[in-house]
Amino acid sequence: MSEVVNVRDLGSQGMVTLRGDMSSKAFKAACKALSELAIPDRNKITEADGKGIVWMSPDEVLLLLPHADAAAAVAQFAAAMGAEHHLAVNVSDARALIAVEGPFAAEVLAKLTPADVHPAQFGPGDFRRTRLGQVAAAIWCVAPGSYRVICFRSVADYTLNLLSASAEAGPVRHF
Amino acid sequence: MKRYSVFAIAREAMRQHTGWDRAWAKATPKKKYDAIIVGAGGHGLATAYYLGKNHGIRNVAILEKGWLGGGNTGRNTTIIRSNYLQDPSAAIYEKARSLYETLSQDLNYNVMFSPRGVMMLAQTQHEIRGYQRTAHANSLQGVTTEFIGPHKVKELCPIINIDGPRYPVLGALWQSRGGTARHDAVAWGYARACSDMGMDIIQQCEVTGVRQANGKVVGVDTTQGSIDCDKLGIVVAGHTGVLADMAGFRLPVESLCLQALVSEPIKPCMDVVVMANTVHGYMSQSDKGEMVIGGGTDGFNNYTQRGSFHHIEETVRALVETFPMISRLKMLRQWGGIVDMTGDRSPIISKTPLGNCFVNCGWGTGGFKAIPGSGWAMADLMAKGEPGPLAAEFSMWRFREGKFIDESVAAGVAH
Amino acid sequence: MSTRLSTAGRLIDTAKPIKFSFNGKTLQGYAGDTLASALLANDQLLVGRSFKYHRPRGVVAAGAEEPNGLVNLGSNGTFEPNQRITTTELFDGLSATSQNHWPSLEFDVGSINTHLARFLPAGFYYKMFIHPRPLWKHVYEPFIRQSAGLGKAPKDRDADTYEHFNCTVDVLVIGGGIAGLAAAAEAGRTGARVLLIEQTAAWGGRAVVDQPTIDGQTAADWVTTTLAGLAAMENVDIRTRTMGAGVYDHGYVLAYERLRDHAPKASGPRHRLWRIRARQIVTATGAIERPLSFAGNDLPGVLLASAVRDYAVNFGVGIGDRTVIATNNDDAYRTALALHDAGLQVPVILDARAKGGGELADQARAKGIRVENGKAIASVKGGKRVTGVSVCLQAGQGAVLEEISCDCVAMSGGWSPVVHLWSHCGGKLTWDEAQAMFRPNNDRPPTGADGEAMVIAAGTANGHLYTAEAIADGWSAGRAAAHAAGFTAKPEAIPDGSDVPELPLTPVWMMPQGAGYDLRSKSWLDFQNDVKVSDVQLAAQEGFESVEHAKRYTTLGMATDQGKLSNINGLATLSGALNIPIPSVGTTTFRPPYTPISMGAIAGVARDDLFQPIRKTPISGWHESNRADFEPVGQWRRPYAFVHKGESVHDAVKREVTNTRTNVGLLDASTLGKILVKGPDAGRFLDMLYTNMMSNLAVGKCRYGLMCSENGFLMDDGVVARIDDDTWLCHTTTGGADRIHAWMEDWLQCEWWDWKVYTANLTEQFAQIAVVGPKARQVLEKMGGMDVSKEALPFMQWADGTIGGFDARVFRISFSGELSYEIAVPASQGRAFWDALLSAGAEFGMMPYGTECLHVLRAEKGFIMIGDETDGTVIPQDLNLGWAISKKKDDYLGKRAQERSHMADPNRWKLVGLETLDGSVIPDGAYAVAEGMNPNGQRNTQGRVTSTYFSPTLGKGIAMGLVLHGPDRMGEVIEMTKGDGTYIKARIVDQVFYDKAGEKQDV
Amino acid sequence: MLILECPYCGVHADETELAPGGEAHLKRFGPGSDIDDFEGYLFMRENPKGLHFERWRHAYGCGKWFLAARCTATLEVFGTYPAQSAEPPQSIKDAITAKRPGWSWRDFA
Repeated sequence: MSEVVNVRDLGSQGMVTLRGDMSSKAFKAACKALSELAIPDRNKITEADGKGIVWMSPDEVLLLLPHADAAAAVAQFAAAMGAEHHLAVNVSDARALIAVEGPFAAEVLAKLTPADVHPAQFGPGDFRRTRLGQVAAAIWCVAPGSYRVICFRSVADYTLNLLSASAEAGPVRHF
Repeated sequence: MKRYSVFAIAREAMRQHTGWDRAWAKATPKKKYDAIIVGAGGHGLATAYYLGKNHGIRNVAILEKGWLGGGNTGRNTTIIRSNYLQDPSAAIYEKARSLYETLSQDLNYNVMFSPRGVMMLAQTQHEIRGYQRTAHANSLQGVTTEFIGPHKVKELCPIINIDGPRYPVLGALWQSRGGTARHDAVAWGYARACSDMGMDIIQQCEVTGVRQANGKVVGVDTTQGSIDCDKLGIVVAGHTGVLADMAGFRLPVESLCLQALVSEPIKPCMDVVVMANTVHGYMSQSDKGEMVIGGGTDGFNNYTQRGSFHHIEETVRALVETFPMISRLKMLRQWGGIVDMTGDRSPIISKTPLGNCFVNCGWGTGGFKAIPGSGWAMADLMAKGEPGPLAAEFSMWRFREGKFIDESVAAGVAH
Repeated sequence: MSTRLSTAGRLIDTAKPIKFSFNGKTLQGYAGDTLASALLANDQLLVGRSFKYHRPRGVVAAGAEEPNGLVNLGSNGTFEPNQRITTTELFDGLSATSQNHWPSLEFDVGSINTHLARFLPAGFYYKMFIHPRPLWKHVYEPFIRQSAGLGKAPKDRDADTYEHFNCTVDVLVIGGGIAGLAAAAEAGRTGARVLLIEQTAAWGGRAVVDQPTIDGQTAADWVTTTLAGLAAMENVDIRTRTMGAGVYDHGYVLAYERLRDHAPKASGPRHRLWRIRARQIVTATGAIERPLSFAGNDLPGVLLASAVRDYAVNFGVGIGDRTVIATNNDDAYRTALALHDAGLQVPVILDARAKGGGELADQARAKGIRVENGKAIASVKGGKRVTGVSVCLQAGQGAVLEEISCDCVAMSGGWSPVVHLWSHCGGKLTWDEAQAMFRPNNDRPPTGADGEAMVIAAGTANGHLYTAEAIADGWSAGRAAAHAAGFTAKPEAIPDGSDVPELPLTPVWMMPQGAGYDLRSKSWLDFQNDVKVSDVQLAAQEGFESVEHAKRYTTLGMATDQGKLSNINGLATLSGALNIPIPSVGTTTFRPPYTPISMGAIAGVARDDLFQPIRKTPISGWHESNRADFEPVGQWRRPYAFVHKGESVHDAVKREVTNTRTNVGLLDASTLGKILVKGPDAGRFLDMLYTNMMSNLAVGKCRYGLMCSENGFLMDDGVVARIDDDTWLCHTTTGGADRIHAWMEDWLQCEWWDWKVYTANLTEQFAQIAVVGPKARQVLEKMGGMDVSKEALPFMQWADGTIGGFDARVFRISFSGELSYEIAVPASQGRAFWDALLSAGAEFGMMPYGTECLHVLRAEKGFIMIGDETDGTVIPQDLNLGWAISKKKDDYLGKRAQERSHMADPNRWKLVGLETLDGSVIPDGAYAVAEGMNPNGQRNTQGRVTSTYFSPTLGKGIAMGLVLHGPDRMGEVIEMTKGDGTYIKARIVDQVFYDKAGEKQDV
Repeated sequence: MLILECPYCGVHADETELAPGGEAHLKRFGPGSDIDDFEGYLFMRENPKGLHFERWRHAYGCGKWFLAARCTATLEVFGTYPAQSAEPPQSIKDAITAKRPGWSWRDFA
């Protein structure tokens, strides 16, 4: 079968949860300083050279960066925010990052999430927190046919197996 | 009224069944009744029946906005058990179960009570302890149950998968005299008996208002006119909130949609009722051969009798895991009913802020199994004006005192 | 006889013969056959037995409405009962057996019931089997169950797989007939996302059988052209073998795609359950022909007129050589013409209408077919198949005018639109007097989230039986749906269909009109459940007047076809018996699914290992490879004990306890909840959350805390550590982590939203390992790193540092009473740290221990466990935890509730220790009995055990329990239930059994 | 199967991505409060057959709590709004009035 969707664990990935008043100068500046990136609109992700910022909720972004840099980033953000109310924590080890890639990758996700991931609706840069099967997950589109999934580490095996089973079952040919 | 028997059938067969009269008489409202029961479901009809049978109060009308037995009585999974943890629950459910034992004879109507046995699976250490606790409690409550091991479970229910990879069956709480009954027959049997006592069952008669004078109920307004009464019993399950509103008081009750489904009929393969609370599913096989499956309740207020499909999905998923053989059976029909849930998920059989107005509600997912006991206790309350021992603990005011009757503590959930 | 005609069928490929077997007999069909058409081609008319009387049953329909043709299909892992043969596509090696008979289909002992029929009227079982009582359970019921039930129960695990698919579309069109195709094409043109699904394997519905002209082409050609057009549209997806199963609220639709039922050898899932969110739904689900109610209408060889036509045209199968046609409308004449063209005889068309048919009737006469107006079937002759009919006047009582021999009867009582999907979610119906049918009331459609219409019925499903109307209706439905979903396009020409004009039908609910009881009691309404006209009339006579009552009393429409053929005839019969108009009788509720769908498909991939998520700690791998005996805790699997070779689980627990008390033990505590709470108002927030004071906890220190619900009940506990000035780390129970985090967010977002507090659930960020036992410090010192001495890190304090090179946060807390360090390291290093501890600990006899050892250790020490000492009805005061309830605070969650009379009641049971006089272990769940009975005749109680274990340390049974006035009754002996009706004596003692002074944990 | 729009992230969330949280706009009564008030706060519910205001959490999403105005008899949704609202915003009230003139719910109308 030529059509194959590849599901793999991308291994260690630095992730830092940043909470605060996202409209504040300090917050924006701190994010910029850490990632060279602007805070994305809601349900979006901005990525560039190995770093990324994800809009998680009105008062929370997730910073993506090399695993080794996470701890330092936490300290740097805290310093930058000073007295301003905020929260910065390293959650790199609390989560797993999975790649879903191939011609019908979107359909593999659609077998498991109620979110509308039709390529016409969910394209590069689009991000969605949702449900895959019975677990919480965050998904985004890197490029057509290439998606990323973040889930909690404790259910990484379940999520991998679930995605793999859905991939092995083949395309639906709906999208 | 003609008695039902095999001889009556034979006699009628010879004359083309022209001799059967109405199961219950057609009735139009009288000006006044000693007691009016709102709601001709199982609980309402049973209340009327025991008002007549136990207390000699027969000038009674049962008002039904739709058709008798057309609510939850006709849309449940017909499970009968009394293996409850708390004393008040065990008392009323065991009263009901024991009345079911002879109900066909009492009503001269075969309600097909089938004491095939009910088992509640223990699939975690916590559930084992919970059900053992229930077994100990039952032994003091006069409820015959025992905690059995996985092999006895398999022996009683061969189609069960006792060593599933996720939740192996570690044991079960077994009530051998629990079982099922034909739900419609319960309503029809009570209705026939009530009618036989001269009570009026008035269908298609919706209550639109509750009339009161100096703190006491004096009658109701209905779509068939105003009717006076000395006493009023509100027994309308999911619609209790609506009636209470008319009567001018509030109840700690919320209405949710509970779902169920049946498979296509197959030859007998399961002779017990199995409830698996860890994975949330329960199943039995009807006399028709359908696998009768209970689903979950929506978490939001709903009066549509249409539940959300994901509950069906979760239940079927759990049961395919517990009974792998059902995977190739087909779901024939799914439906929903509106159940009324209280703050502690236990019922209310109580006086109300309105004099001579009594309420029986909050049975949640456990209504059918309680029908005879509930009717017995409610009739007692309405006749005497004060709750008897069966109803005493089920007051609508218990919540404000924190005096809960919480069954969820026994690892089990009520069904 | 029933045989394959020389005129090949539309759908079959005679070049591709297919072998299959029925009741062990090997037969041949062709590619494109259904199992039904293939059996009929082999003269296998008799296909099953009815539910109640075990009457011989033959195929009556050609589609999803078939009530009789149900078989056991396949074997072992692919066995499936109740497969409908009219919707089962033939495949090579198909093996089927008929159902509900013993010993054989031809000779069935159960058919004795048919001779007892007069003793088994509707509801007979409610009236008999009442006495004597025991016989019901042991004799009558088993007999009834055995004789009911149709197909065999599967035995084996399902060998196939299933999957789900979610999608969102603008317009979902259900039904691939000409109306559905027109709807999809028109909606597609607007650019809307369109999904068109058809339950069968072929497009075109009935039009391609009767071949009217559409846009100047034959219907078949129009369908081909239209499909090509749809296939070319990027925004349109079309699928056969996909049934619209149910319509739910807010545009949610279930569709059931049968991927491999027709090709079992192919790979991939067998069924796919589609969960569709549609902005608009078009139900173009067609119509179903109604049977006529005449005596013997249930005999094999009596079929719907349209079915007879389908088998002839689609499959080249003639059901009989001589077919008598009985009708009340013009459409059935098409069957006569089709049979005549196929070279089969039609001795007579019995048209119940006094004036008879129109143009089609003339065509029939022109071909020399005898047409009798105002005539009816008095009764059908035959046993296991039709041998003839006796003819009478429709207007009369059935006096026989003549007998006509035939081997097939084609009946048509008119058509009923398929309104199921329209009705599932609240769409209302209206009675169409002229066409004698319920059709959708377009003024009362199902409404969606916005309160606007979300379903549009189209074509024959909307009551438009003429081609021209149906296709135009489909076209405008597609256009309207797209528009409602926000899409429009310049209109193009409406497809133009042409029809032969027809005369109106005359409703015929009983044939003949004045049929007596003997005929009525042989006129079937529900073929599968054996419900006859006389049964419904009896129900009415006995007062079962609502359609729901009549249905339930007679079981009409409760068979596997859910009344697709019987419902309308049934309620017409009821309305006749009650002498009220049909619309006032009303219909029963339509419930999903349209036709039954497999449980496997509903479960989807969630089976075996994928049934539910299993949460794993970073150390789970080690547990699995080291003989851990697991127990499920929520979605986690925690080691209950590590069982060495030759040990029982009980031995293992004893060893683990003793070793931890004497040497050192190791516990994977990673599942414990770890929630970070930070902000200027964090202290104030925690003071509301916990019964204790947390705001005054010093940085670097730990404090045990309790959380109550607003009802006052104890719901979680754990150690809180003050990290810095505005940051606290709250430990929760394993089960509590997510619940408590959500609980915190609830209060922060919905009640105290002006408080400056952020929370983060860090449970999975860390692996947390407890090093427990007298030699714990030695192990850590050997590993080297931070100072873990009593001076540097006293009891109930924490510190950051490194241990053996690992970044670690160390808590000096103890749930065992021993010297204990709970060490958190980043999850990614958890396994390495665990291994390092094990090797460092080897010389000190370090052994890992499981949850049961943990329980015993804490019980020996008298520590409570949420879920054991608490059950949702216990308040901290019950557990003598008053010391953990701050007196300084004027509020915390649960405080008001605890002021209520029952909560403050001095007679609440309170926690104490319990030990049996003989050292044995009190059984789990035991109650303490008190004197006398309560008013309900239940034995009074005065307490219960909450935790009970064998203590290896003390060499005897120990327990904790809640006892009436317990703390004031030290030394008193009470009786506990053993569960077998006897009692065991237990003494009330201090709940702390080990190291009462608490010295060991503080060294 | 409900769909509700999360007012925070704008996602039209499927019911299975949401967690229901019961009746909205409850006033908390703490220590010393009148027993009737406390009982009302914890147990007494409007439970109307018709317009209702309720709490939902976008659990499989941004994690925020929000409020919804929904009809329990038809499941029609009139609108959703942030949990940090003492009462429904005027826009929601107007939307309800348009569909259910003369509506009232507790003190709102």
